[in-house]
Amino acid sequence: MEEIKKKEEQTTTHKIGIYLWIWGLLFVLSFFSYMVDWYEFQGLLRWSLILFFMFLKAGLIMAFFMHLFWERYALVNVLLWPMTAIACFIGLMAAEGKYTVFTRFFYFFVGGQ
Amino acid sequence: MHVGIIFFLVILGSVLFHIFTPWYWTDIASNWQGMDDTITLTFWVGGGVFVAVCLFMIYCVFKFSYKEGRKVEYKPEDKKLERILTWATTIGVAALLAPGLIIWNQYVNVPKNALEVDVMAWQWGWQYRLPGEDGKLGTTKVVNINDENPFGINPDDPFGQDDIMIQSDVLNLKIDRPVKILLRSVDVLHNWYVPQFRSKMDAVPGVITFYWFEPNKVGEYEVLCAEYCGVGHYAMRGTVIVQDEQNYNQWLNEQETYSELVAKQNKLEIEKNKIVKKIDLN
Amino acid sequence: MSDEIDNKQSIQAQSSETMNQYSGSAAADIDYVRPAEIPEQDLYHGHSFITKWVFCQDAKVIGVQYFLTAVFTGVVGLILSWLMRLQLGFPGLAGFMTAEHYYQFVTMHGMIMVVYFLTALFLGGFGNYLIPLMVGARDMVFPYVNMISFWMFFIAVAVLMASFFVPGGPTGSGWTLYPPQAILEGTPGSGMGILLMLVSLSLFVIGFTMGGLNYLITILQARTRGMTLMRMPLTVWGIFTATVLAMLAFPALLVSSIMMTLDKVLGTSFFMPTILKAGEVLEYGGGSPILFQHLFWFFGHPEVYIVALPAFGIVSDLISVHARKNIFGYRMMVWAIVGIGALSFFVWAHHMYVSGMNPWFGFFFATTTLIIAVPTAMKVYNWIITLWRGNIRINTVMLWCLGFIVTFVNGGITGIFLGNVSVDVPLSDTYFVVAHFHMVMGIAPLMVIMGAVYHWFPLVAGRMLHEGLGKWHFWITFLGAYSIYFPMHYLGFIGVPRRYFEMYDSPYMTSAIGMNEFISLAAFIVGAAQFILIFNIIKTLKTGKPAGKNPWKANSLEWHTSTVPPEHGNFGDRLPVVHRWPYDFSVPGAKEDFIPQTTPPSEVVHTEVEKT
Amino acid sequence: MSEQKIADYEFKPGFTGMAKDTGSDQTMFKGVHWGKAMMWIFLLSDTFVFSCFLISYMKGRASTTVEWPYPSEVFALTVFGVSVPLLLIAIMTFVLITSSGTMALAVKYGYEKNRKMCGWLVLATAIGGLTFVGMQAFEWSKLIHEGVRPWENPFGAAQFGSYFFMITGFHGTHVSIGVIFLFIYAYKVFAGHYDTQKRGWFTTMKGDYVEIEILGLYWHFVDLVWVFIFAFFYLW
Ligand code: HEA
Ligand code: HEA
Ligand code: CUA
Ligand SMILES: [Cu+2]
Repeated sequence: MEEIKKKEEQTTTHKIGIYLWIWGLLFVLSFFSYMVDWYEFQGLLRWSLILFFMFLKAGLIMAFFMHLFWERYALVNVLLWPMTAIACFIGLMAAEGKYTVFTRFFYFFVGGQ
Repeated sequence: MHVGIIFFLVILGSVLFHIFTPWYWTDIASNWQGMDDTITLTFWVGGGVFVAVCLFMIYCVFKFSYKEGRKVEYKPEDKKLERILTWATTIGVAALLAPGLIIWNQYVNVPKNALEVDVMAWQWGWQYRLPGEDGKLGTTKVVNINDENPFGINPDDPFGQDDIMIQSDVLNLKIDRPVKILLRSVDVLHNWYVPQFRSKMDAVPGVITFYWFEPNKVGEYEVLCAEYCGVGHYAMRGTVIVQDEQNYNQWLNEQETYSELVAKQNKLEIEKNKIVKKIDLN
Repeated sequence: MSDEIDNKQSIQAQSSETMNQYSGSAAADIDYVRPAEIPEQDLYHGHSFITKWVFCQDAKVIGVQYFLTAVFTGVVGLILSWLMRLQLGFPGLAGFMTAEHYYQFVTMHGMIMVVYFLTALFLGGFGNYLIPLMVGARDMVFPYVNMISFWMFFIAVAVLMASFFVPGGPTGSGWTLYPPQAILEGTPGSGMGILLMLVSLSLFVIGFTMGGLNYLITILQARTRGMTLMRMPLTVWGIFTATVLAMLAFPALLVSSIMMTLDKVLGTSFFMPTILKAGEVLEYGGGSPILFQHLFWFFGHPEVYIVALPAFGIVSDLISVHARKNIFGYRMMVWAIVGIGALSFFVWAHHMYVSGMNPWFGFFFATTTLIIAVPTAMKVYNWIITLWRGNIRINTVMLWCLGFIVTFVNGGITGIFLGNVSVDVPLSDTYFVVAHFHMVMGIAPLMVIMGAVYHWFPLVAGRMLHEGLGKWHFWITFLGAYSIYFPMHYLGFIGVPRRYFEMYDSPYMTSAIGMNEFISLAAFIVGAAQFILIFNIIKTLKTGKPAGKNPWKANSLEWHTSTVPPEHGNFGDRLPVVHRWPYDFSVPGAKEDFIPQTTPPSEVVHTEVEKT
Repeated sequence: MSEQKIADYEFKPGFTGMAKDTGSDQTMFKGVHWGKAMMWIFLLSDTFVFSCFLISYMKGRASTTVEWPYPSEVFALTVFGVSVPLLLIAIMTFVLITSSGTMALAVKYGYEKNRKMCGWLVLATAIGGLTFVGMQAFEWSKLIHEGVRPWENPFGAAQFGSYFFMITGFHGTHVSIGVIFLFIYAYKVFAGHYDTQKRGWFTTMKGDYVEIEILGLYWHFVDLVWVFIFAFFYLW
């Protein structure tokens, strides 16, 4: 058979700067999300900020620390598409939770039709 | 050869069995005729496809069984045929789905004039509660349940006072009046199911579930528990009696309300205290 | 450990042809296949009995181990079903049968058959044996992990079986394990029984994850040269997709098991609302039983396809080989498998139409559920079109395939009844459902397993199973099983609920007594007929006709190994090179009616159709 | 995209590349080590585990009729007489992110075959992880001291305690397993197993710095999960 090439250096390394940047950004974002609590934002603003920082952080970790940004799309897609099932599950369970608490309040507390 | 014949007999037998079966659904006694109709429709479409597919297969077995040197078609794909089949199936499926969804829409939208019935399930039995004159059921809680308050009605809920309590597993219903069944359970899952009414829903502890139907045939029906609930599951039966207005009202008047029960109990209490006092005096 | 490592020998990569030969005139050479991009795999060869047969790292041995363990649990499940049928058909005949026992048997029967029998048999058994062979790998990519995977499964089975012997017996909560009843008194085995069940399931999940990673990476990253994804046999596609489903669905089972264990042991209230038992309020409150149902079915529905998809794949291969014709619409078949797999994560709550969940979900789930019928239908059409104008060998294997088509279509169509929300309302939790899933899961995949056993036994053991016995086995099983489950639908129509220990008094149920007796008799006969197979296997191992190489004249790689049965490392000293799909049967102009995947184009005389 | 080379295979970028990779023979993830592919798929499966936990938590929290405790207060620490909300959690987050950064650098130096740097960074990561576990233990004991139990909770809904202990416990287990492996791998790096391609304990595979990347994937995943737990448990 063909000679197996000695597996050459296939993976490139990246400049240290990019890691330090991301690292710094993660600290900053964590600080911001902590500030959301510190300043006691409430309601929609709080939740959207929390989610925003959360997804940003998660995205940075995945993309750069876990090198997903540099991986080939075949891998990226295999990893991300299944999340639609989770998204569907989340959406429906949120609706289910609301429905449950509605019936509970309605029949156990409010009552009278 | 004989292989094809046996398979053919199996299909033929299935069809004949379906036509001549003595086992089929009980006569319907509610407004859910639509469910039966959808089942019939599904039988026609689905059964037709089943028979067609199997007959085609049997034909192939007859026609193309092994012969040395037979010329075999080599055709990996036929885009057009596949497209036709996909669309035909999609249309068939959509035709089945549409009536199903329409009826489901009726199923989850309860008519305004429906009579609410509180069905309370426990291991292993049923009891029922009907709204009193105010037409409204009082709120309930499992923790309130005790001998004096068998339904766990919130004692301070004004709507609950005149609720009619039926501490037996026999429920009477008025003919042609929609009922909204409100199900609750004090322990595990149950399901209040009357085959003749076609409809069912689980009773889940911790929440209230509902469904509705309109009984339209006078008679006595058996209630089955249709959700596994422990060793007594198979024996958890009840009865529904559908009656005309007059008999129904008569039955209704014999039942006790919550406040009556409380009053009776208080009286008992007082009497008991008296006796106790007497004994004490002695 | 260290001397073991010294013993490890690596199979040397051969280089009879040099690389230059390829790269030089790549375009011109029609036999050209890219050079290998993955290095040769080092294999650990066992020497002692223990390393060769017990803690063995050869996927084929592991496959057989899985197979035998799964069949053992299957026989247990079968015996349990006999006991159940005895009670249902002839109540009171078995004196020891109480309601407690009955429910324990139902539960263990269901769980064993679905998880420990079918899942383990298809993925652990057939997966391990066939994947490396079919994709042209020397072994699974992580043989050691693979070995652990089997032993985890073995321990899981041991724990499960142990629950028969603990005080209170095994759990009797139904295989769906719904709380609150699963962990409350009033349900048999609500003490140790349910705990052992949950532990066993968790072990199963962990063990399966190890195996599943192996299957996936082997298929994705360790194929031989020339083996593209679209040249894999459908068997591999089926097992692959099922494994993906398992990797994504079992987490929900694991999570629900953990949460239920905590509810039971620590008294948390994940699934437990306020509960009144015997006049006393238990120390639970605020939980939601419906949450468990969602988690369970988020696992449970993909699970039923986990047992269906490998069957789809395998039956495609069997039909194609024995009809001597290429599988019709290969691409469509692959897309259908993948599509069914993907969709199966969006339909779970069709098991919960009448569970008291948010009623508006009904619309969503009915629609998604019925959509699944379309890709499934395409598969059915393609199977029968494959038969069309083929050259069908009516042997035992083909018989099982035909039986599969009949039972699967029947069961699938009753699935359409159930999927259509409002039709499910009267039928849910009745024997109609029981009939549906036995037809589509109990019988149809079982037919495929049997077909696969007759088909691949010559490969595993080197001898042909006896055809006559096989035909008897088939006809009794097929006709018997069909007459068990076809009439059973009508019990559901009259409204007989499932999980009823006794039907007695109700008028429309007494009319069913005759049918129940008939069904039970059929079940005894069908069960007993399985011993024909076991007898056949034993007899064949002793005196069977030697199979020789490739007795079915199949194309796929497993039949083109250096030895039959294949040895450790599968392909001798050279991995095969693949030049075509595995379905080149009866190619016009070709000398024989099959062209193995390894035959290079230059060796095929003129063919009209060039298909990869 | 990393510039890789595979004999006679042309890498294409983006979705065209994906189609080509998928349709090619031998491997679908071109140039991805078996172990790394396996870790990715495992993490995908593990994501589903944590998702199911968090979804259950969402459903449980949404449907309880009892007041949910205000995490900001429950998790406050009193330093010098001032009650600082979420202080401990903030420090834990800080520690975990720090260890994530060191891990990322360890992977980088691993690929550069810089044995010393790689080893020290893995060790630093391990110590960071250990600190995190220690602080979590402290947090648990504090809550238990205040009367929070899996089955009850003095501040409100009982489910709070159940979900809290279960989810942080499961995450903590992941961290602890990670820490054990980090120590082992630190030893292996220092001992030069990856330079000499020494075979692993349980496998027949040759040692390779890619194992550091695989471990790194796991460790970053643990960090990733913490991001979600932090958002949903402590801030929400
Ligand atoms: C291998 C296992 C398997 C498979 C493949 C299926 C396939 C299907 N199942 Fe089944 N099912 C189970 C195993 C399986 N099921 C089990 C175990 C249970 C019970 C669990 C329990 O409660 O204990 C269950 C229960 C169950 C329910 C819940 C019933 C209830 O409890 O109330 C429903 C409801 O939607 C359902 C639907 C379907 C549908 C729509 C399909 C479809 O995928 C079927 C698609 C196939 C076809 C449709 C046939 C081929 C198509 C054609 C020939 C084309 C023409 C057809 C038309 C135009 C209609 N199943
Ligand atoms: C794959 C799944 C599977 C299989 C094969 C079977 C097989 C059988 N099942 Fe079962 N069954 C379930 C899955 C299965 N079942 C499930 C999930 C439930 C629901 C449980 C619950 O409600 O909780 C159930 C419930 C159930 C009930 C309902 C009980 C009730 O609701 O009260 C009944 C009643 O008749 C029944 C009967 C039978 C019978 C008679 C057989 C068999 O006798 C049919 C014939 C048997 C075979 C054809 C052979 C089996 C194979 C082997 C022994 C291995 C040999 C193989 C080799 C050597 C290769 N089953
Ligand atoms: Cu109550 Cu079953
Ligand atoms: Cu399903």
